[in-house]
Amino acid sequence: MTDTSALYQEVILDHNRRPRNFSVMADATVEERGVNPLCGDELTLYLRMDGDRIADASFQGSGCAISRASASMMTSLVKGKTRAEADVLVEQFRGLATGRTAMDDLPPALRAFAGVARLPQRVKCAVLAWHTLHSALAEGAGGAEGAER
Amino acid sequence: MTDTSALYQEVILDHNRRPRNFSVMADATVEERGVNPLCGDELTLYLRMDGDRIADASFQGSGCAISRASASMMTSLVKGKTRAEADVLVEQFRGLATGRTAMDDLPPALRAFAGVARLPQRVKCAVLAWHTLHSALAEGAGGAEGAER
Amino acid sequence: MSALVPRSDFSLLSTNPNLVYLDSAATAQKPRAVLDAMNDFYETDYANPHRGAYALSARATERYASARGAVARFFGVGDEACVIFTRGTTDSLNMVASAWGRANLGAGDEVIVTGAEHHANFVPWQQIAIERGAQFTICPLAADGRADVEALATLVSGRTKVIAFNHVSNVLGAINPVSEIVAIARAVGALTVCDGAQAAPHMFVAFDALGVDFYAASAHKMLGPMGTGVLIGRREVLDAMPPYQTGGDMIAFVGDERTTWNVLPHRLEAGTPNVAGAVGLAAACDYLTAIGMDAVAAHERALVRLAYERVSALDDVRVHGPSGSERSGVLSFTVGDIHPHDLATLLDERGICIRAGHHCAQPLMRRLGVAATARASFYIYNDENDVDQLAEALESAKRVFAVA
Amino acid sequence: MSALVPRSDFSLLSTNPNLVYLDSAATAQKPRAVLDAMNDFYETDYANPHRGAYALSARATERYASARGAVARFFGVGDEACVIFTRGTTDSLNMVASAWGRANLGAGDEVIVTGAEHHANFVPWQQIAIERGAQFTICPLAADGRADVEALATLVSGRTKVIAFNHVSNVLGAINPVSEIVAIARAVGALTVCDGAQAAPHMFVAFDALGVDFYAASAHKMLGPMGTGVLIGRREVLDAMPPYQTGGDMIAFVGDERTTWNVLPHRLEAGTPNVAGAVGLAAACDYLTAIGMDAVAAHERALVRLAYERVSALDDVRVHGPSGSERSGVLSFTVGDIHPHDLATLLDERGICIRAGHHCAQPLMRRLGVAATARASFYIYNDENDVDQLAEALESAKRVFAVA
Ligand SMILES: Cc1ncc(COP(=O)(O)O)c(C=O)c1O
Ligand SMILES: Cc1ncc(COP(=O)(O)O)c(C=O)c1O
Repeated sequence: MTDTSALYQEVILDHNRRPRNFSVMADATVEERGVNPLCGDELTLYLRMDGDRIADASFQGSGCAISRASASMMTSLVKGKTRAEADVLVEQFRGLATGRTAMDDLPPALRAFAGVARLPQRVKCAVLAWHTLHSALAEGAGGAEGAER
Repeated sequence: MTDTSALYQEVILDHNRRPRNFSVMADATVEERGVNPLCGDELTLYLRMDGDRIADASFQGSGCAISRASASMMTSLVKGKTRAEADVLVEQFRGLATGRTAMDDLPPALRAFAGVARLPQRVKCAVLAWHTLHSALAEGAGGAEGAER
Repeated sequence: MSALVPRSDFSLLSTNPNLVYLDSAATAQKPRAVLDAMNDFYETDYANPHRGAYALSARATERYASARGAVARFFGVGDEACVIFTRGTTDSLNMVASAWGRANLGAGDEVIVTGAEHHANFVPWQQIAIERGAQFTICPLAADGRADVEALATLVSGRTKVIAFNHVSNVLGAINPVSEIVAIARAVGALTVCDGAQAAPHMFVAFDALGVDFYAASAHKMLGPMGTGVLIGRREVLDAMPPYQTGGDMIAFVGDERTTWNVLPHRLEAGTPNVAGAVGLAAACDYLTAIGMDAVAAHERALVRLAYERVSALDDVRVHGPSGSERSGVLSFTVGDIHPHDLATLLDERGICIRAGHHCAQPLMRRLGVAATARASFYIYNDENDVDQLAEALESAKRVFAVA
Repeated sequence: MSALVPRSDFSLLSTNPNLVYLDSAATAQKPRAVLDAMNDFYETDYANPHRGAYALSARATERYASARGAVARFFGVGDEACVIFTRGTTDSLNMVASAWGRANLGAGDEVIVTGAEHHANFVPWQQIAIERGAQFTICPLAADGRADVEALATLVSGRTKVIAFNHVSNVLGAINPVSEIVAIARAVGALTVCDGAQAAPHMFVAFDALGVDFYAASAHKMLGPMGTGVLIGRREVLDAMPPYQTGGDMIAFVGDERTTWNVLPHRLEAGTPNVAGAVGLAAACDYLTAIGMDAVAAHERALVRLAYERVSALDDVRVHGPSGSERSGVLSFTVGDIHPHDLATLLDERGICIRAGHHCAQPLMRRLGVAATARASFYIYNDENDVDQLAEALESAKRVFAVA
């Protein structure tokens, strides 16, 4: 067996090794935390909104290569997009990760994640950043966490 | 199929129909309650002890034919017996009902109960009166009941 | 009237062709399809779900999720996360009484149950009421054994926090007027907890339309495996209920001092789930759905009507509960002064399985004025011959005991 | 080193000859003998036990009783009524924390757990301590992950009411010094609750000699079915503990206002018991006994020692917990900065099943200073080739991620 992987293609390994936009944003207008309780992935997403437009995006946190590469690409892709445009991307990515969206409908950078659709146990890692973006845009309350006791 | 039964032989049916010693005993020296919580059989056993000897025995209560016939025969058999003699009978009967005692070792009246050994679900009915006698003689605390809440 | 399904679907029944199994209200026999589904899971997709990061575990997780989906459809539940897998009806009802009750009942509050409840829907409420200092009220029964809704309407007040009642009585087969009880409860803001152990196997439950807040059932009474059941709840009440058991994957974050919880359904399913049990229950649901729950209900009604006629026609026999056409497939009766246990043993000598005793419903026995009853119950594998055998055996028993 | 049992005993393993299953600490694969025993029960003796008055039900009751006997023997318990069948370890531990805890813990009392507990033996104690106003104390760990008994000895006081600890850690494989912990607890009159989920599958437990008051285990981790487990207790403590769940046959008398309880074991087993589960667990116990628990333990120690050597020899790999010879068949490790989930996915691409994550032991992860670990665990069907595959796959993973 050779040292290649169906899922860990070079683009994912690269975004994992050198994540883009991996920083705390001092002047963020929205800050949203996302956790994947079963895996322990956690990230904080920072957005600087300029009216309806995402002027800047960054993230911090710890997690696996999939969640990290996904957050890295996501923050790169949504910069400059409007809320509505970003929402479309969220839907597209969720579709990809669950095997519902055809590859051709997607920005090329995201296609590397097509492999997760065959790995239901990793879907949550891949979509965590996107879910968090969705919540941040909806300005809704927290993520998967319930009431503290 | 005819109207005969392996278990319900005439002697059992007769003791059930006309139970012996079926009365409250006003001058009892020992009164012991026995219940079979799963079946709902319940009986109160009355003994009048004369020193170490069972001068009189009677019972009251409701239950199935097996438990009633068994109590009827038991009270008849132990009258006049010493504590030790009665204990031997208790052990013999328990042995019979669970298939451990050979028939020949038993007072003939009890042999009709040999059939219960094949019916584990009815063993408790057959031995209820005998268990209660055992507790009464040991002057121990209640039967199968736990703490009231 | 022949059986609704081939006896050959059930190994135990086909290897015992003369067995007359009339105790399905206690537990139902298993079709091969149910055992095969569980074996297949163990032999092809077995792993701990939720916890593994490999394909086999993902398949186990998927089996569990799709079983939940099948069970949700069977019970008419749109929101699958509101189907909580439990150990059985008793576990489900204890969960509600403990977790909901401890959080919501206080001194002066009232808990109402009916006088016809199985111990599983009676004792947990009695005990939590004692613990919380709440009042425990027993709703009287109408003559046919159903909850007396007029009495109930006068009993309830703003203090009434919960009304727990059976959908179908395990002793009488009486079917409770669920929507009337729900209306009475809603009028005073009380929750409703419905014990569906005897309904789910026999009729389409349609949870979302039923209006109750909680619904409980056992797999083993509906052709499924032992050790599995469901608690179904409306999302608002489930979301507001504290966890019952803690551990495993029901958490979000476990701190040294505080813990936060996962979302439904996980929050209410602590520990490694019984995937095999869920798969078996789902297979049972599929088996029943393939027959059609209307056909199941019609078959049982027809059998029980016939049994009612045959048995109540015997001298010295008292049949408890509603008349034949208004009951689910359960028939409780007493024969002269023959103790039900003796009756059951006599019938057993002929290969007829009925149940005798208090049927875990001692409060109802007191209300019926009996210590015990004999009970015959019917399911999809029973046929007219079973009814004939029952009636003949009862006549014979009367002759043995020289009754009448 | 070949496997201790033929792979052909396990359908899933024999139909997947290339599968390297290294997640038995999460759940074990099932030998055919276990599935056959359950099927046989369903197909020949199936009925509701305790409740029927017919031979079939008596046979089911007998099956249940003899399963209890087999399980009691396996765990070294003389008094069979002290073996309570539950849904699993989580259920068993929740029963003790709730039923015993609610009756025995008050403000100012102290509950001690170790920092290496599975959530199932941590969160229930944390929550009952919060509810009762008791203090919740976490005993520190020695360097090898076992409870630091010296620290424990200084922590305890007359206020300490219970010490809950694992027999074997599910993350580290570390084996706790049970008798030392028991001695410390007894000296201050505290009860001991031992989580045996990871010990019972792998060594002879000898409950009566162990000295703990309660012991919990899960069938599914010891070759048995899902949905079944045991709580074993000393008779005095079980007899003094109030019932956890109520209903069904666990009662003696159900009055309108008060209820009295049945005797052990029934008092602590509410509802229709999972006879099939008990039968399956008993079959698993018999299967293990036939191999011999000493042979089981020796096989696993040998495999894990080998795995420890191979894995810890890799650069940039950190193995957690005690050295190879002192651990049960569990190996937790981290490889460079590769996230354990990524490692597990990479290994899965080669058919190797390991687990990655916090292993339901978040408090321990904090103490180890990691977010997650990868874990390989070994059982009787594993062999030396499985260890080779694991080691090779880890080297390959390092190359993919370009670590070191
Ligand atoms: C040490 C330990 N305790 C408790 C548990 C919980 O067992 P279950 O999920 O079977 O209830 C496990 C396994 O998950 C465990 O490894
Ligand atoms: C009406 C009713 N409720 C509850 C139960 C309890 O169900 P289980 O024993 O499966 O928990 C039963 C059956 O025994 C029942 O008939």
